[in-house]
Amino acid sequence: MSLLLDLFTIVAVSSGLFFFLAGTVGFLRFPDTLTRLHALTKADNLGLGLIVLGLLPRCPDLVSALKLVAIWALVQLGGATASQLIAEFARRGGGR
Amino acid sequence: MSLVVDLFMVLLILTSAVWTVLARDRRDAVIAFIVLGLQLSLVWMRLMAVDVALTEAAVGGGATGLVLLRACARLQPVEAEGRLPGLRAQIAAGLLCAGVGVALAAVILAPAAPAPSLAPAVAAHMDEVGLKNPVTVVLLAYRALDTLLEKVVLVLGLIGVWALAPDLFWGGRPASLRAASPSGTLTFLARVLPPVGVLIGVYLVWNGADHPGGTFQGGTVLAAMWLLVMMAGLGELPETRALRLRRLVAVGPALFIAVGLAGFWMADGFLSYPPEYAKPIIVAVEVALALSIAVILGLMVAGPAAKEPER
Amino acid sequence: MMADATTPGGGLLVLALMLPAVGMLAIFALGLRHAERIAHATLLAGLAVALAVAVKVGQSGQAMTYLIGGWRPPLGIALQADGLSAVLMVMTAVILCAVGVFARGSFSSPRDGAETRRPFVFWSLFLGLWSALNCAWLARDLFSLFVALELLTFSAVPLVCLDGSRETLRAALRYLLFALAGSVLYLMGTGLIYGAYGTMDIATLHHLTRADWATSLALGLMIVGLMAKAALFPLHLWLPPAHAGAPAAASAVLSALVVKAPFVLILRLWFEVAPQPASTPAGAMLAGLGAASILFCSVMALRQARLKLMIAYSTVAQVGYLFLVFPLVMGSAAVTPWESVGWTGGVLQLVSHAFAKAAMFLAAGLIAEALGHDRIADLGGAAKAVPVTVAAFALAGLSLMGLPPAGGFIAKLMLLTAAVETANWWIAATILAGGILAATYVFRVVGSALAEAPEGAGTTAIARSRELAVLALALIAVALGFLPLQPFDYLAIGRGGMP
Amino acid sequence: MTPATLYGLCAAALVAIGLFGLILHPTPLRKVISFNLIGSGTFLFFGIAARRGAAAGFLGDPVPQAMVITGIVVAFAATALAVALLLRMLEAGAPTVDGPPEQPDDLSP
Repeated sequence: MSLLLDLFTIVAVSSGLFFFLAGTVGFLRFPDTLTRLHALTKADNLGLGLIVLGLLPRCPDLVSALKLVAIWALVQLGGATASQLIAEFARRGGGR
Repeated sequence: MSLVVDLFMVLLILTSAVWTVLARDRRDAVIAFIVLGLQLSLVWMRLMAVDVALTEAAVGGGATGLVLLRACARLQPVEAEGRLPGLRAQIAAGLLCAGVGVALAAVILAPAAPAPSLAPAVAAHMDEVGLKNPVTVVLLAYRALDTLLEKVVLVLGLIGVWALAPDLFWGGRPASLRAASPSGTLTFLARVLPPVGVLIGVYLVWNGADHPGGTFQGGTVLAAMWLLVMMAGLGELPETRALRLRRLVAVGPALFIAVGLAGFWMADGFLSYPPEYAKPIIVAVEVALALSIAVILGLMVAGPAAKEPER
Repeated sequence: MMADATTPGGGLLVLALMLPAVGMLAIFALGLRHAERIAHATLLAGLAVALAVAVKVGQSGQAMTYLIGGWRPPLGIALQADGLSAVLMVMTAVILCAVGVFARGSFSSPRDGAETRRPFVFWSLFLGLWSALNCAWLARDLFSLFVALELLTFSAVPLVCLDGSRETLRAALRYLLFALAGSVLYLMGTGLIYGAYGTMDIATLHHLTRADWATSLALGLMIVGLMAKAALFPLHLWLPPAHAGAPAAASAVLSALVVKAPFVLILRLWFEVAPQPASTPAGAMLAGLGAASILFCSVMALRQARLKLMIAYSTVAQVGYLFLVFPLVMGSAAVTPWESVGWTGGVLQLVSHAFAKAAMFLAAGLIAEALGHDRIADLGGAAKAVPVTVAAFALAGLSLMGLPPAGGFIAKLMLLTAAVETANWWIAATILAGGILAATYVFRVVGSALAEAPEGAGTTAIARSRELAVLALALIAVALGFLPLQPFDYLAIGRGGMP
Repeated sequence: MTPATLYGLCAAALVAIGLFGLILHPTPLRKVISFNLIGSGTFLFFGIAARRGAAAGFLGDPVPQAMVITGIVVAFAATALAVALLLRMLEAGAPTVDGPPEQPDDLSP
């Protein structure tokens, strides 16, 4: 059982890291603001989600599990809003 | 293995630092500085100083970054970017700074053995205070005087910022924080986030007695929520002459001093706490301080009065 | 002396620190018309506390100690008033009281009850400054002293640009940048000290410090940072515009008191923290920079057209004298530094300059108010318009030149004696040259003020109480000259345990 | 080499880089940012001392950690004051008649 959980954690966290990596590469390589944002937010939200998912079975109690989920939800909210704002700014012709 | 991660971290930090200094555009420099602040808070985690990591992220990167970004926005149309002076001056200054850096590095490489520490002394007296977070014990018991005086520094700093208002505007509202064209997204965030943020801020203060967290970290989160509401245009900053605002600023330091002086009668003297009530007293002081810090940080970001007071 | 336990009456030290802070908070929270009244009540109470501390220290012949929260250093923080601190506290309280009387004219709240910017900012920062100074005199912990320096910076800088003109804002910004650079260097030094010795307590460090180069680097960083704050040549550039731009009441406090705090800290680092005997070349270097301050800035003072700028340059020159003490004390044959003539002379120079310079700046402020300008060349008629003020200026000038019977005379004579005793001839020559230069720039002003008023120049009447406050400061500066010409036992109180 | 030593060297480099900016940058805002860099390096020195002083069951000496928290807050207040000051200076407009000649933003001595 614990071996299975360990395996689950390893797989989930590694794939989370992969998405972070992909998002970063996209951020660096994509040509304009909107596509960069796309790369960042999509990959990071998924990446963080997978890492949180992978860590959940390791939580000692329910409260810390809830905290982890809350962190994920907050980052979702923050990331989504920030990228919306940046996109609006970019569309209005600001930035470089 | 872990040292490789640290080495990578150091490289990232030095890149941000060099970029902060050398960037042509001042906004690039500020963004590099904010990135540096976040990287440094990771370093503080690596150094096992969670309280400092939280403070660095909230105050060092967050609040300072916000002040600098606002400055950029207001400087952009007015002031030209400065250029670094010529190569010869750069080389001379570079040599001087490198010398200082090498001397400091040499001190780091030859540490005192065994490393001196007050940790055992801190641990020996923790029971007398009754809290479990050693950093909070140092801040509010052993070195409470520093913490108290630093609150006075914050109030003086706020007076200093306010003092820059033109005479005509004294007592009026600071310049509006509202974004030039408030977007629906920001308004949405400003409606959804503050309840959560306030909860987190209160949690950080409450938790600070026994676990990492405390007045600054919590107070900064509260300030951030306040500022967010202002930026989205959901509220206006109060007039700087408003007595309610003034009292919110003063309540933390005033309560701290009052508790300190009460120690003359109730305990062993200034800033000592009666052992059986130490924890509730300290938590009460922390709550008041967090409130004051939140208001002071928000007002410092907002700047001096920029409108005539309303009649 | 180790701070082992709180001594009787030690609570007074806490009051000295906290009273002004409470007054500042009260002004902030109550607002409206109360600012001036709260400040004056605080001034009276604070003066009483300072005098009580000085009397108690004198009576017991021992330093007063207070352990904050009952925590013993190195874990906790100790406040301690030795002879030197007690003298500095009384000096601060007396000068601030005189400035408080003076400032009633310029920073009164209007009668209609609305709060206005200048009185509010002036009185609240004035009290903040007092807390900061008392903290600098009393704290015995390197990090608490850092906080004291920051308190000082935050209260002093906004006072510089109280009138809001672009030049004073520029001066204030430059002052702030210098002060912050100084603070961060000081803090870096304390960080290295903690890394090496695991404590910030000065009395504990006194027995621990080793003569290795890491300690030297730490102390060097701290002293360079403090030099920038004390405006020692060549880090003095910020001072003249800042002190000249501030309103007279603020200039007096800045020049008389604020620049002295970093110097006193250097004194403590040098004699109480640094491994003894301290390095001779470093002492000679500090004295060399002091001598450069004296000569260069006295000449600069001579060349100024505006009275307040001249006085500000004179401050840099007079602070330079303080830095002469390091080689004089180290080379002396006295058993301990505190028993040497050089040490007493240095402290006396600090105190007498504080009174004289406060009097001079306030006098300059009154002259400017009476005549409507402060151009030295056009001061004619000042002696008729404000005779008491011009007399006070001249008396204070006596002290700066080092002419008998003023306090500055005794101070400079002691420094001169110590220089001859330790065969530092170049220091003796500098002291004499500085005196001649000071005489020249003071007489230039007095001569101009005694001249006839130009045709049609109007004058504004000045309240007599303000003139008398200035005169009182100048008279104290002179009266210090009647102290006995020998190492002064009071200043050595509390140093029993020091080698 | 321990992580603490490595980050100590990093702190020394941060101080050097910040000092370079503080000395050379002509505009006040960049000087303020550089001051913050030096400050960050300085705080790290305290952090190194804390980490090396781990004892009595603590992973770091809490005393210097508490000092850093105080220091960070003071540095923020200093930054806010400096920024308010430089913005006000730019708004204050032209200098008065007998002021010194205009030098737009040069504060270096």
